[in-house]
Amino acid sequence: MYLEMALLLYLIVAAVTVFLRQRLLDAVIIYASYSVVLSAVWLLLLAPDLAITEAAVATGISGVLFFVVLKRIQAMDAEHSLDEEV
Amino acid sequence: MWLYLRENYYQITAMFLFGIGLSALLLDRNLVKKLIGLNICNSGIYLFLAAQGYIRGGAVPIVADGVQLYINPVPTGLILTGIVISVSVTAFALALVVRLYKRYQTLDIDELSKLVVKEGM
Amino acid sequence: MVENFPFFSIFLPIFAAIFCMLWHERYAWHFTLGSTAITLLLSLATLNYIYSNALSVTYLMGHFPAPFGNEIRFGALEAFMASLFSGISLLTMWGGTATVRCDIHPSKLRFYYLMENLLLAGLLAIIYSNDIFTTFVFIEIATIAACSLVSAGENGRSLLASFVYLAMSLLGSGLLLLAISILYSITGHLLFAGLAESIASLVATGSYTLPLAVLSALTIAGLSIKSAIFPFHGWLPEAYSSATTPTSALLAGIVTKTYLVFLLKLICRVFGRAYWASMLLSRIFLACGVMAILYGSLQAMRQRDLKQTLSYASISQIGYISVALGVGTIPALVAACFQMVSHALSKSMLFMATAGLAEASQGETSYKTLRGAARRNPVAAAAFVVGALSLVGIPPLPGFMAKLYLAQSALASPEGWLVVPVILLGTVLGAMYYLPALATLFGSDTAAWSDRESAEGDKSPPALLPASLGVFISLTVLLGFFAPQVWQILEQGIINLH
Amino acid sequence: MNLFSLSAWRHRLLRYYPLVALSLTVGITALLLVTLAALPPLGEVGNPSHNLVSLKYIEDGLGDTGALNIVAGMILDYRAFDTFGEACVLFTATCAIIILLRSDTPDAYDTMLHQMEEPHTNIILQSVSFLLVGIMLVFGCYVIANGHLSPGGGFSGGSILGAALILYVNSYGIRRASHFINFTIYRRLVSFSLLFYAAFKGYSFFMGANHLPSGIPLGKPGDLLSAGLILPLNIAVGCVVAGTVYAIYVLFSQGEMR
Repeated sequence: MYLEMALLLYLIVAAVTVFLRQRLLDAVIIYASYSVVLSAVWLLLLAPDLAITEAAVATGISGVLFFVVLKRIQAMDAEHSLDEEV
Repeated sequence: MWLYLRENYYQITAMFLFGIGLSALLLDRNLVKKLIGLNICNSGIYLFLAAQGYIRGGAVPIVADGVQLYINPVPTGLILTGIVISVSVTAFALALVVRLYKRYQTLDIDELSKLVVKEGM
Repeated sequence: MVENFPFFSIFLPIFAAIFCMLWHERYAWHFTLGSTAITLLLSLATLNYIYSNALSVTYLMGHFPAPFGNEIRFGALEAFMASLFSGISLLTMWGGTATVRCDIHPSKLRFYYLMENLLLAGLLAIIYSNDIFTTFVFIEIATIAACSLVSAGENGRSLLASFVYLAMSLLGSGLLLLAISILYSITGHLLFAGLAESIASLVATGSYTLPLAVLSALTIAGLSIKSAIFPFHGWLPEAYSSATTPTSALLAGIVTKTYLVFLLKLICRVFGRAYWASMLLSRIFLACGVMAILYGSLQAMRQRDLKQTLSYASISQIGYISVALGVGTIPALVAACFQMVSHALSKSMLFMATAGLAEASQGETSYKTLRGAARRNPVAAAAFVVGALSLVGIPPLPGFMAKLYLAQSALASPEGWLVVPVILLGTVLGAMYYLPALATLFGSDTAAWSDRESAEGDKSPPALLPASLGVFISLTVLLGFFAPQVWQILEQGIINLH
Repeated sequence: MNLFSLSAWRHRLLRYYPLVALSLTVGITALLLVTLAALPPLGEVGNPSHNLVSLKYIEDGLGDTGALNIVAGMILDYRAFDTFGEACVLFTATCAIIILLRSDTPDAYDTMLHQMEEPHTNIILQSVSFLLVGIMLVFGCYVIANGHLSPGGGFSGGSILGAALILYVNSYGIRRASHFINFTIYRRLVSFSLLFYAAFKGYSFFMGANHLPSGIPLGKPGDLLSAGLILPLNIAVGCVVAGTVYAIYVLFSQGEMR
């Protein structure tokens, strides 16, 4: 009972922190942790199909994609600073 | 009021997540934060749907002998579809964000709209 | 045998899309053309079979009957809308070949046609489906395909317009999904048949009144975001004016109408007309329609670009449809369908005519460069004139018939005092932004323009565009003359919709 | 979501936009919380959503579909049209990403990106992935194959396979990965599995609609090869998802799938 309360509280806290954090990398990391805790909540709701799908698909694909987009944006920044110097 | 809160804490969390995700989507100026807000908003809806399918004392919907009460399998099926949809839509939106950043070097939607209007002139 | 045709017409575009992905790029255009043409023939055959026997067929998708498995259901209205949408998709795709070939990167052309196939499949599945969650899934397909078509132009403006369009559409389908989950939690059904009876029993016993009101408000809000009804129309002008012209012809013609057909099915089949008329929502919907007519026309007058004018004009035309839906009686709903049909045809024709005119004046659609474009491309100018006159509401053309039917049905209902003056005002405002557009097209050629023309040589538009514009003109004129027959088809569709 | 054609009176509107949006969101959330009070409580057996529809899925699920996992039986047999739509959503999103990100004229920017991407021989990553990739592939196939017996299925198993491929690309570089999966192989894999999925699902829809027995044996519940069409469909969906995950990752990180 209190485990459920704790996990759900974490979900809300993570959602608000993602909204408040200025740095993108923090927001994306917190969103990935939000998604992992959500897949634990699906287990508490007796839906194992959802837990494995959320963990593999939601965290596995969209979480990784957010990181790749950030890496690509930093790569573009590096490429642009290269242009300015030349 | 207190009993109602103790009773349905899953649905209440779901509605709070929906509200937080919606406000992030509308208020935040960074495109990536908007998409994260959209994902949180969708997962709030799925949490509400899953809470509707949950039965106290029910078992996981895998047929096993000696089990009388299973939980409702329909919301689980709907949310499975929903999760894959929100992932594929987020991937497409991120592709748009990458192309926009490649062209305008900013993720802020106000600056983007100013740059687009200036480019149009 | 004919009852299987809608099932084929949903799966055929998907197969064509997969073949576009698989085979060489050259065949993508042929696969799309073939599959859309066959879908058109299938839909017309279904319409003929359904209308002559006046029935509404329920087709099981799988082995399990109504409340358990999926099913699609088609009556006269769905069959007519399906044939109209596949017809317009065929004409815009066939006519816009040249414009698309020069706007879009050649290696991406294959995926552009693939997206058009998937968009048509999604729209047909939304029209035919008899299950609320299946419609939600295919709404997502139509949304991604439409946003990808808008962003295929790959200039900065279309990318940002596509992102705004996608974000607002996802917000709309998020609200729709929330409404579906509340609906499921109080009724336990997902198919329209089960939903209708459980909602009727809930309304009769008066239980769950607040959730019912909230979920219908969420559904209406979600669908009006997606079909750009007044307060949520922000994405439409940018999306339509920045996309390639055949794409905006396709989107303006059929995508927004599909969500309104789905809303019509919800009103008639799930909520029931009596419950919908008693709700405060239909009054709000009517008010939004009135504001849309005025706001769209006023904004259209201020634009200096032809595609911007047409986009704002389609906001005001969608306003007419939501006014008719707001009134809610059977003649009003049939008038709404007729307005959808006439607007889909005329607006697609206007955008295709703009493509022709822009091609004759170096691809620019602003009023300055289009001055005197009528002489350079007479067929496109004729199509533009017919489309403009139809939407302004000149008697023999379908636009006038739509407004006439709307006025007649509104007079019979208590809101007549508000609707009829708004229609007249809308007609006047419509004239005030279409006539200047026509004036610039037929205006005098500026000297600078004519010699640039000779220097560049007369770039005659390829044969496909004038041919498709000719078909568009004949369809519009035919629709104007055969309006009573079309009215009977739609009326039979609406009556046996529930 | 501010409207961005910046005419004069729109500036005044934009200043109030955050206030309007925040009050709108707070209003909607408050309305929904009030609606929750009227909705059926959590976990009661008598809730309206636990009606004849869900009871039929639970009781006749094993008999009609032969799948022990009632949810897999429901999404791949009772409500198969939704899952077919879902596979099409995935296919649409991938093609939309290919339109946007696949740069076929590798201009200077992309070639520079490739040098940056080529992983210098990172011993730690390579040795870890040497162990992990095999196990992940086997686990992914297990999740797909047992979709109808235990939780899992095409989508989650496919994304586990995709994750294994991503780990391999990250540690051994795209040149070695493109030996066994490049754009042509990806295109054929996704197209053939989607064709297979559409053809078999279309067949069972067509048979069901015309009230003909589809003649697919359901097998003994609990066996690997039971539950009629569900296993081959799971495998097809697994291939689609694995290909899609790999393609999306490579298109995002390198913008080019050789």
